[in-house]
Amino acid sequence: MQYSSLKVLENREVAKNIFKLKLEGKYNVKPGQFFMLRSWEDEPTLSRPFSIYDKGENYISFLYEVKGKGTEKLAKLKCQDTVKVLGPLGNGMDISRIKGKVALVGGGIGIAPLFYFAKKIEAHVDIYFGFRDEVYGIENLKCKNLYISTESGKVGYKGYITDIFNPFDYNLVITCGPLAMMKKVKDVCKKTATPLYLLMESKMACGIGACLVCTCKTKDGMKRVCKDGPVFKGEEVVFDA
Amino acid sequence: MQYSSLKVLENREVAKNIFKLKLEGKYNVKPGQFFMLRSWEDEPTLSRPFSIYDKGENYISFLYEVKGKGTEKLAKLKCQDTVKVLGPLGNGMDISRIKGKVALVGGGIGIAPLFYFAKKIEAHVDIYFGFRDEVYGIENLKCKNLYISTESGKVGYKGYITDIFNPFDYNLVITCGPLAMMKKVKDVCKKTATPLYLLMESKMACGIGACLVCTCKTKDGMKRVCKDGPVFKGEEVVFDA
Amino acid sequence: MLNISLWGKTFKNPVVAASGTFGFSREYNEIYDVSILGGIVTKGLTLNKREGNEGIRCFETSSGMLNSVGLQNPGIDYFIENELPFMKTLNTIIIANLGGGSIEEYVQGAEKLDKSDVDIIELNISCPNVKEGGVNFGIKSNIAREVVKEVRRVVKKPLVVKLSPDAEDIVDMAVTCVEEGADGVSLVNTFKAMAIDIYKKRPVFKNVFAGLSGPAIKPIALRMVYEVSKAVNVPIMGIGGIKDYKDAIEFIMAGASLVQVGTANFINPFACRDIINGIENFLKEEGINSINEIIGVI
Amino acid sequence: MLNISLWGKTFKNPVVAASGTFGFSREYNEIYDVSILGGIVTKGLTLNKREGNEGIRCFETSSGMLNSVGLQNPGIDYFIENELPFMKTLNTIIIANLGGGSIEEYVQGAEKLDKSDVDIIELNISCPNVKEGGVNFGIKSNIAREVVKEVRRVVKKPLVVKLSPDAEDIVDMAVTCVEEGADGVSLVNTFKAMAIDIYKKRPVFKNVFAGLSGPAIKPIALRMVYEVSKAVNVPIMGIGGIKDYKDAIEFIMAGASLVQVGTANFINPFACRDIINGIENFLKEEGINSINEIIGVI
Ligand SMILES: Cc1cc2nc3c(=O)[nH]c(=O)nc-3n(C[C@H](O)[C@H](O)[C@H](O)COP(=O)(O)OP(=O)(O)OC[C@H]3O[C@@H](n4cnc5c(N)ncnc54)[C@H](O)[C@@H]3O)c2cc1C
Ligand SMILES: Cc1cc2nc3c(=O)[nH]c(=O)nc-3n(C[C@H](O)[C@H](O)[C@H](O)COP(=O)(O)OP(=O)(O)OC[C@H]3O[C@@H](n4cnc5c(N)ncnc54)[C@H](O)[C@@H]3O)c2cc1C
Ligand SMILES: Cc1cc2nc3c(=O)[nH]c(=O)nc-3n(C[C@H](O)[C@H](O)[C@H](O)COP(=O)(O)O)c2cc1C
Ligand SMILES: Cc1cc2nc3c(=O)[nH]c(=O)nc-3n(C[C@H](O)[C@H](O)[C@H](O)COP(=O)(O)O)c2cc1C
Ligand code: FES
Ligand code: FES
Repeated sequence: MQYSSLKVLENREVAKNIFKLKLEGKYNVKPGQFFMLRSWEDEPTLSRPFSIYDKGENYISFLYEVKGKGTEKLAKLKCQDTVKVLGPLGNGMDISRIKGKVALVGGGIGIAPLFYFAKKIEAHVDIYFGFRDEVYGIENLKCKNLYISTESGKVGYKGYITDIFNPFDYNLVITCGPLAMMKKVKDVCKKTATPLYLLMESKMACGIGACLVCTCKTKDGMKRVCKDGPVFKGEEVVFDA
Repeated sequence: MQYSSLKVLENREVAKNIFKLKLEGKYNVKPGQFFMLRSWEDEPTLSRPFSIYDKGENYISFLYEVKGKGTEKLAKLKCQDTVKVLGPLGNGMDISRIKGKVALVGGGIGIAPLFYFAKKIEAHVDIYFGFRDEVYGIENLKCKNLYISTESGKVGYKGYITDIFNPFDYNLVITCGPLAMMKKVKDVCKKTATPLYLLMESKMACGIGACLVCTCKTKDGMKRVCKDGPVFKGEEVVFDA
Repeated sequence: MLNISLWGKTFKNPVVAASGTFGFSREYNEIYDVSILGGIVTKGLTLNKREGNEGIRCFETSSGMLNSVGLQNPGIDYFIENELPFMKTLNTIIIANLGGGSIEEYVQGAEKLDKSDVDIIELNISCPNVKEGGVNFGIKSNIAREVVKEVRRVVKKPLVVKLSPDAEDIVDMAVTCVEEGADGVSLVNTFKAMAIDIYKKRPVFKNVFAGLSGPAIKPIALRMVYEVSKAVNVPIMGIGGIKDYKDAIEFIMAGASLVQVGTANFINPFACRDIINGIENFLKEEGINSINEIIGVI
Repeated sequence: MLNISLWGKTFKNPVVAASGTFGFSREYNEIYDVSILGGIVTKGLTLNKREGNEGIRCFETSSGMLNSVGLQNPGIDYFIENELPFMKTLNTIIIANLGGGSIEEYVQGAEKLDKSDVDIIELNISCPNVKEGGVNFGIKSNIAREVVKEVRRVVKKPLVVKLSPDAEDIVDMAVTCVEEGADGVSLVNTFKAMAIDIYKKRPVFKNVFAGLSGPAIKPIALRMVYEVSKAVNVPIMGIGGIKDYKDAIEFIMAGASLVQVGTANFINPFACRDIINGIENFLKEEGINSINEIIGVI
């Protein structure tokens, strides 16, 4: 983990309100890990967490959706600007632990971390990505089978990705996206007893496990998404009503 | 007075830490008037006052020194960016009231408003500008006599401009600069009984006369620099010890 | 849908310009037509003209500002003669903010304002009591009680008491004011705060302390409004760091019938106007028919 | 030049990491060597393990944040066994922050900590008193008095009481704590505040209220430190919104011997380190030989 100022190599709008940010830097990163980013001085007060989307020899990249103040400021970044970056953070997953036939189920911007999972295990992975309307972030995505759904019907299956996803065939499922989607995935995986990993989200302050504001309820008590997660076992997480 | 978003036509560093900012807009402005500028959202909380430095048919321009947070943000402006601008503000001076031989005595960035005075009354004005080291803001400056001093001796007289300024010859003196300089100018003008106008500075919040935080002590009580000033008669202002 | 009727008056919307930040409304009226406002509170008025404080009066802090104006104002007689007539030409509710350094001064000021054309009197009890060596009237409920009681005696117009967040117990303070006949409370005034010039090794302000306002204080002010609204059943004007319609709606949901906007006017001269429009849009988008439906829904 | 000797201990500089923002220091130690700090305050500890609050625990505000962690901690025994040994390997002063829901709980926790290897105990009295239906121990001096008295009885180590800015009278509160034997006071804790989700029409936090920290509160915290420093003659740890060396020096000039840095660690993970360096440079540039020369110069 290190705290550095990285140079922007690219910051491009790849779909409406969806940007790809490429920063110069050499890192060892596991899929599911994230970085705290900050391209501003005072406001907003806190830095923002973003999952590793892709990485190369000399760069790391992120895929982000513009939601509020922080991402609006990121969206203004130009080449050569610098961003303060803390990371890599979180547990992430040892790829060696990922065996057999794997399904990655992502919804919306939740696909961002899954891209890097796919890259690492492309040989034995099927992908299920659901979008609202526009499809993004799948450039250079390699996998055995790619299933796409859009709520608008613009591309692929018209409806939710969970409508067409069946865990039965898989040895492992990894999911990231809106809470409602992840709950649904958890439910179906329970029925088929398929091992599941969830990538949880939470508002973060320190990002490194020191402040306890980012907790998620688990069977073993409150756990820190930033340190004990963001990758949690499906059966571990307790979803509130 | 109006509140508008103006487009940046130019924002150029003309000397170390001194920038010229040109904004697109049509305004009627009197010399000595100023605008409240803001090119940021939240921080710093308050907008910043800057005197009219020059104006053309379709633009207004400012000359500013980078001092703190606000001016640092202004310095980052690029062409086509927008700035929120409130003004013109303050009393300014009716040029018709400026008669006879006039001396403009400026120190440092205090020369900014005097440039526009000079432009309006170039036929009968002498200029005394003092700088620390570098000389700036005098491009296209027209006047009868131009006296320059630098503390470092880099250009012109080595020392303070007040060392070489004598109000005796003038019907009117207008001054703007560091407090110590303006006090000195006031003292010498008192001796020669030369009418004097001072351009006062004060931290501002509203900029339009509503909040009373920018007051300056005068013989007739506390007056608002932003509304009753920034141009004050020499004899009016009470300098605290 | 933004109309609110209080104290026999109709506010066309809940947005009121806060005392001391809007002068006597002439200046902002040059930027936009301030008649669109629900109401306007005057600069703090005292019986006699005051020059206010010397030295620096303003200092910026993170998302806020400190002010030490010190009640500079032309006096109530001058106000009634020279400022009020103009304000009465505006189509909005005029609220006179009354300050003072002693109970007698408050009472005499209140008498004059009560006879004038102002619609409402807002009693600012966060003034230092000159008789008690500068101790603030607004800290202890029993001291505030005396001021409110005496002022109420002479005021027939609606009387709103403006509370200081430095009160020892803001809820008890509000309850006390209502017990003594306040028709409403407004809160909060600025927080007692300070800044130090580390190079000069001395406080930035001559008076050492100054009042903190602006977005920085909003979360605390909102909490206070919420707590007070649970304890009193008079209308509340919510104040403190409101900078946009979202902030305004938070205060309204917390129990404020009206909101006052102060420092935000400096951040954005159109702040009040933008907040009014923002509230209206919010209500439409959320399918709420009247602002009254969300006052104190929390 | 940054050394400060207090309570028979030497702090290598006045910068201390604030409770709850620095965990048990393991995490920040991965980013930089935290032994450079003057001291480290642990996350608030209670006699028994606590899970803390459910629901959202963090919300951002202008130049600040609200938190509602609710004293999640592994309990004092676990701390002493599993965290303290690591902390003791650091070359810095370790301060245990003690919370509790009743006087007995405080006392039992204090007894354990007093027997442990921590250097100093910081008693956090801004906890809700579970016995009195959640009323905060830190609001009224006479309630705080009881806690401090009982804890003091069992603590031989230096005992610092951490004050809440919501105290009715912060100066009286500090004086009371010192009367009951506090060796120092630290202030301020977070301000009681709130936020509302206007779309869901309900408070953001399950507990309604949460604690405000960060640069927003600095001017108020600084004022409180200044006022308290004029009233007590024990060392003070100044806390509240300190984000850079200038803020730290303001607190020191206002009377704090040490400063604690909390939220700023989130804004800049190197905040404490940068503040230490900044103070040193400031002293050099201003020709000041020792930090001790400027403590309370205002
Ligand atoms: C481990 C982790 C990894 C992540 N990875 C990614 C990623 O790869 N890509 C990505 O795009 N995102 C990712 N996120 C999410 C991302 O961090 C957030 O979207 C981002 O922090 C939003 O910041 P913002 O300032 O733009 O929006 P904010 O202003 O923080 O707002 C975020 C959301 O909250 C709502 N909101 C804000 N204020 C209020 C209010 N007062 N009342 C009600 N609602 C409000 C907004 O409407 C918005 O939808 C990740 C999060 C975590 C925890
Ligand atoms: C009517 C009027 C007209 C003006 N016209 C011009 C003009 O034409 N050109 C121009 O350059 N300027 C002009 N000024 C001055 C200009 O407004 C200020 O320089 C500007 O507001 C500085 O803003 P800032 O945010 O950059 O600096 P700030 O951060 O506000 O700092 C300004 C100064 O205060 C000091 N300071 C800041 N914080 C502290 C602290 N905590 N403790 C001690 N000292 C501190 C800084 O060192 C700095 O020197 C004018 C001012 C007025 C009132
Ligand atoms: C410059 C200034 C002057 C003020 N003068 C007064 C005053 O005369 N009387 C008063 O009751 N409040 C006064 N206030 C307090 C405001 O009315 C308001 O209560 C406070 O600023 C908090 O609201 P805000 O955060 O929206 O500014 C003043 C505030 C400022 C910033
Ligand atoms: C996330 C978080 C957790 C905190 N936990 C504690 C705690 O357990 N005990 C305590 O005494 N103070 C706690 N505090 C208060 C801080 O120690 C500090 O007093 C307060 O945040 C003000 O300082 P700051 O503005 O520098 O953050 C916590 C603050 C934050 C932000
Ligand atoms: S964000 Fe601080 S513990 Fe997770
Ligand atoms: S800045 Fe408000 S009166 Fe001058």
